[in-house]
Amino acid sequence: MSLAFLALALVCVVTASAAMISRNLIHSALLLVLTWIGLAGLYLWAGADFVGFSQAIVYVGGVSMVVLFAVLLTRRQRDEPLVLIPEAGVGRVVAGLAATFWVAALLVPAMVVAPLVQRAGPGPTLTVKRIGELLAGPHLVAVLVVGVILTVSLIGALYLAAPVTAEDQPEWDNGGTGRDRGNQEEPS
Amino acid sequence: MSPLHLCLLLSTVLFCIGLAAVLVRTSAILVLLGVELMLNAANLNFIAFWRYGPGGDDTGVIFVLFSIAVAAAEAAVGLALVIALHRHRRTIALKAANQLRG
Amino acid sequence: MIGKGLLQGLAVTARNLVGSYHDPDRYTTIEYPEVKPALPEAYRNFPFLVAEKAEDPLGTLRCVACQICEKECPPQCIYIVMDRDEKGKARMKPKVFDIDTSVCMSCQICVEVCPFDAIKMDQVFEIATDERFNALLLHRDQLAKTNTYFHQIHPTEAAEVDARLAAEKKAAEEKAKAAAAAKAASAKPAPAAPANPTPPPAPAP
Amino acid sequence: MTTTSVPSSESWLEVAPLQARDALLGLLPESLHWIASSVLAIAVLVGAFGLMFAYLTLAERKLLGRIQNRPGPNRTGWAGLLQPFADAVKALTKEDIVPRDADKVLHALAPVSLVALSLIGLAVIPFGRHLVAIELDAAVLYFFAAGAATELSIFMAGWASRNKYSLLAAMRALAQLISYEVPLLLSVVPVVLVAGTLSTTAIVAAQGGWAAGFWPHWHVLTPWGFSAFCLFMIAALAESNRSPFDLPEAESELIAGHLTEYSGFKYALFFMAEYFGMAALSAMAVTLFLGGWQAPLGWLEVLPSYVWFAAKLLALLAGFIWIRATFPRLRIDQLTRLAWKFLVPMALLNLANAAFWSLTAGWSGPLQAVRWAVSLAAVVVPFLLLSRSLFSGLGPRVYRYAPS
Amino acid sequence: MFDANPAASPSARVRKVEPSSFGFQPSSVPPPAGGGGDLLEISLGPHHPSTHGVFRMNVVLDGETVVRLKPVFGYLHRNHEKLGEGTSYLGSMPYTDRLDYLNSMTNNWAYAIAVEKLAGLTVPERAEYVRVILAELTRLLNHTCLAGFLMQDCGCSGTPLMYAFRERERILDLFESLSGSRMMCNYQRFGGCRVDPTPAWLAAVAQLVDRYGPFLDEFEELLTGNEIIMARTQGVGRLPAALAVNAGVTGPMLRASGVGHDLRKVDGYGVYPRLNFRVPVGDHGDVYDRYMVRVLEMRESISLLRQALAALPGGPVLDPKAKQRGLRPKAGEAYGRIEGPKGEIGFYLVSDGTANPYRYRVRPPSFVNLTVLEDLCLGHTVADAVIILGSIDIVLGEVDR
Repeated sequence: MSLAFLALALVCVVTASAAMISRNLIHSALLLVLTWIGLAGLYLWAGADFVGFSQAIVYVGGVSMVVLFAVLLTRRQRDEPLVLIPEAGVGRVVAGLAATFWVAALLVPAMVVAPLVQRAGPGPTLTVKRIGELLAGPHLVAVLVVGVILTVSLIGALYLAAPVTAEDQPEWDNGGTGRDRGNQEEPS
Repeated sequence: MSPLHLCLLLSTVLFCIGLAAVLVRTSAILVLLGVELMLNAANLNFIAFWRYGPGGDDTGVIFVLFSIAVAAAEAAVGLALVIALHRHRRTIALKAANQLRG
Repeated sequence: MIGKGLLQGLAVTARNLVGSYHDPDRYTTIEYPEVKPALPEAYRNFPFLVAEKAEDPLGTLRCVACQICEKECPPQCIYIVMDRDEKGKARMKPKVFDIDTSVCMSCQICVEVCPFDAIKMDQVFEIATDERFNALLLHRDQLAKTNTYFHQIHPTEAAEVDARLAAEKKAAEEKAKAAAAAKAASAKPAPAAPANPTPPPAPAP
Repeated sequence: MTTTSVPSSESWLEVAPLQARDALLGLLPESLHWIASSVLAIAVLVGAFGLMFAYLTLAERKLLGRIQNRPGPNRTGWAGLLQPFADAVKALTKEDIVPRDADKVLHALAPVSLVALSLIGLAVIPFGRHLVAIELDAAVLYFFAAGAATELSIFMAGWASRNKYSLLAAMRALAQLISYEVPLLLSVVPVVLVAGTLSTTAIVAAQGGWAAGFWPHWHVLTPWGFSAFCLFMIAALAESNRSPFDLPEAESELIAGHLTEYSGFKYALFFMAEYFGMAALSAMAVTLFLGGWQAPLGWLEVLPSYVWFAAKLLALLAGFIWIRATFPRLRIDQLTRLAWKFLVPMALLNLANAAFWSLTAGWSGPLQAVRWAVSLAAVVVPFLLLSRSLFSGLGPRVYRYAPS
Repeated sequence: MFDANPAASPSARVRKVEPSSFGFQPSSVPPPAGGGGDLLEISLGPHHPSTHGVFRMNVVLDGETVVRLKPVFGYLHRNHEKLGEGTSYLGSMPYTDRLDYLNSMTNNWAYAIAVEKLAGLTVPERAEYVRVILAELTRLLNHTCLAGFLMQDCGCSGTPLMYAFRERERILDLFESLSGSRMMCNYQRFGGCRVDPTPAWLAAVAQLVDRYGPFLDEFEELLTGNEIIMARTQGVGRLPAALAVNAGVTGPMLRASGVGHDLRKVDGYGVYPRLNFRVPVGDHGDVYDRYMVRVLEMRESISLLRQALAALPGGPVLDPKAKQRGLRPKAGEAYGRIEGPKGEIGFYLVSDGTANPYRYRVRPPSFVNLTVLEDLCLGHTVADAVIILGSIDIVLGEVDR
């Protein structure tokens, strides 16, 4: 196999596992960004330029920002040095890993046994014009649906994340969970 | 071990890392990152099959494009939920998000 | 049209950019060490003591150590000690005349209040020294400069001062001559009248 | 440099860089050729743009000085020519202070990644007829993928220096970058729509030729093209934190923004990244709108193509400096409102305008005038409406005098 | 982007936080009412690049908006008034240059008027006209400098400031060739001026005045119409007329809020009643109005200078009978004030017949105008607070004395 593929694969696996193990949320987010860059490299290696670059723009440009903003907004105190996370109990770790290995045990032999039709030689060439024609042609409906999904999710995310102002504060939710009063005047 | 098998193996490894993270970790954000990783592993499969498969058909690539777009939307909504959760419960540990009320 | 103000602003800066190459009004920098600034005649910096003759500046100082400038100087940066001969009689000359230029704010009040035009404002502004205290305390010998130097730096003012002094001297001489004539007249009818005291020495020429 | 064969018809000046490259590669064995050519391309790019960065800082200080009626640096070397090297030595010799509880890795990684990301965008820009580092099919997408990642570096800089103000400033810088990423990309889409391709060399080729002998086919000379060019430049100003939008380092607020905890060479790296980003965005603007290396007039083709590209690039950079000398700074809320309420709507309408333009390509004679009129109206009318709503309540005032 | 309609003005949106009393210790400040959210407390200055000299603002921010602002100054206090009691009347004159070190001529004139009132001295005609010429030149200089500094706070990288300083240098050259020093002129005396201006000097003033009109046109072309400046300054730091009058604000800042009070018209000191000029008044009282009122005042000063130069009579420039050195005014008190470029600058002197004043009090316009800083900044962002401070036009020499 080509050296490039092995290098990229190594990068992806190492950074992904480091991201998932790391205790500092910011470090894990940034390491995951490295994984996404590795994956974009893999797509370029496979010859799908357009996908590689769109992966770079969407994930490294956009999603990483959303993740980092989310991490910063959910810190408990203002200047918590390390965004530490309470460690999971041993039982949970063992159960999780067991389930994962069980799934892996299912997938890998299936993959090995499957009669895959291989095509040797250089991969298919993919031009932007070809993608354009496909998107505008048979997949036009899918493009519009994805557009709607994106808009809906954007508005939904905004509504969920925006701080709830006083007036639409439901009366029954004044439980003592130290709920942030938002901008409401403190009844002195 | 043909190149296709190697690609599938790599995506399986990534998928399992994501799954392990989802199952083990207690922070909501890390679970979302795990899910994100699993989605990326799936995309890698599509591209692998497009590259080494019988070929002549590019729907795999198109599917990956849509999958990236939807995954971005999903990440945005997921993290909005996490922020809303944080505002309610003052913490993003998954333990706190087990009641349906609130 | 919304962008109009912004475009006008750009036009002004462009005009200044081009103007700075040909219009002297739009290129006002003087590269100091190489090009000395043209100081106006009235420019004043630290004071100096006016001496009549160049060969013996300390001897022919106009200053009579009357200490008016020492009292009037707002930041009190002048220090004068009268020169007394062995019998203790004042010799109307400053033995010590120090100006602490680190305190002096060159406000020329001393020049204004000096009745003898003995202290004038200098135009030397490159007086930086590496040594903080003593070098900035100017003594009598560093302060004394000749009247001709005064003419060089403040020609009109020096001319006025000289004219006034000459007029005063002439007036003093006439008074002295008139007094002498009057004395002579009074001396003739009453030779026994006591000789009136010689007029007080004319103020330093 | 692309490995295409060298047509012999053009003037030898045009072909000189390629012949030099082939001569150099000739020294190496055949197997190393593709490595050597890419290394050579990288070396030339980094060298050329590094030198241009050095003299861009000098040009900026000299132009700014001349605009403010003063000479600008002229003490180091003849007329200040050695000033950039003096600055470099100063930056290198300055002590590099890293806050004690800063995140050492991220703190060092931020400036390096910023410079790297600003530079890799230059790989797809055609500097001359044959001078393009990589001939990519989706070149424009590659350029903006590299640009999008710079936000990460700024976040790292802000977060790693563990300082309340630099984190706040990093947040503001990110808000600005993200809200100007959208109009930047949207203003490029019309060009891709009309040129029909994402490849930069094809876009430049599409702008070749002259209508009626003197009117070049550049995109900027069409109504939608000029509007897209202005939107692109405004967004580019914001992306590279230049004058009306240089909020992060606004000295009147949080002192040096996310650069507060940097000193020495890392601080110089940030500036280098800013200038590279500015140069890369200007180079992309030249490629997309000003006809890349196309000569403005037919008989001017005698000058090699890369000279024309350099001339246009330097003109745009001079524009950056000119704007920095003239305009004050916008507030953070005005800045984001300008992006979302003015630039994004204008860019979307411009997209429709470009679609109309490309559909009516066939019109000729009187219809051509109608086409121009409609396209012009589609730019001017939204501009007036949007700017009026943007500027409600503001405007010059009339002053009265007290009754004496 | 720039909705400047008063209804939604920023201060309306902020939660009402009572302005702090002076016993305010920043670190121990309890979060204001309606707590919640994390308040960020930053201190702008004393060596912050945008404060005009050594001045510090303790700002408590809720997110972006200023919730509480306490000015802290006194870093440049030189005990000016106690010194005044120790030195003779003439000895204090050079110290008045150091009060508002941008406008030494008007400081001198205010002090001279106070002493003339105290000692009952008369001033010859020519001296009155020379004083008006110098005061109006100082007004030009001060307002040009202000415009330059204000635009520097708005973010222009130095261009308007350099143009302003280029013109200021020309005026300072005039002062230097007349009084001997650019900024520390020490030129006025009790009963007139120290040096009689020469015809050559007067010609130079006439030439400067003729060139100043075109410079102002170019300066306004660069700034007044600029949309970004309008966006940054219109509707920011709005000072209602009632608050201005109650706080004792004077000068262009008061006139920008709509109150047409100008001492040159009210007191009619010097020869101002004989010269006709208008007093520009703004209606909104925001930063843009303060800038525009000063620019219009500069145009009035140009016409005033022309009239004064034309009507300049001959005769002595100093009342010969007036004693400068040993001046001992009879016991009593006097308050002399003039319309300085920054507002009403006044000197209150109490004499007990000796050579030194018993009480020597300065009424500094910058200090009094500064008291409304917090009311102007509430509800604005830090960037606006910096601009509002710039528009009040303070000089720390005068604020701290």
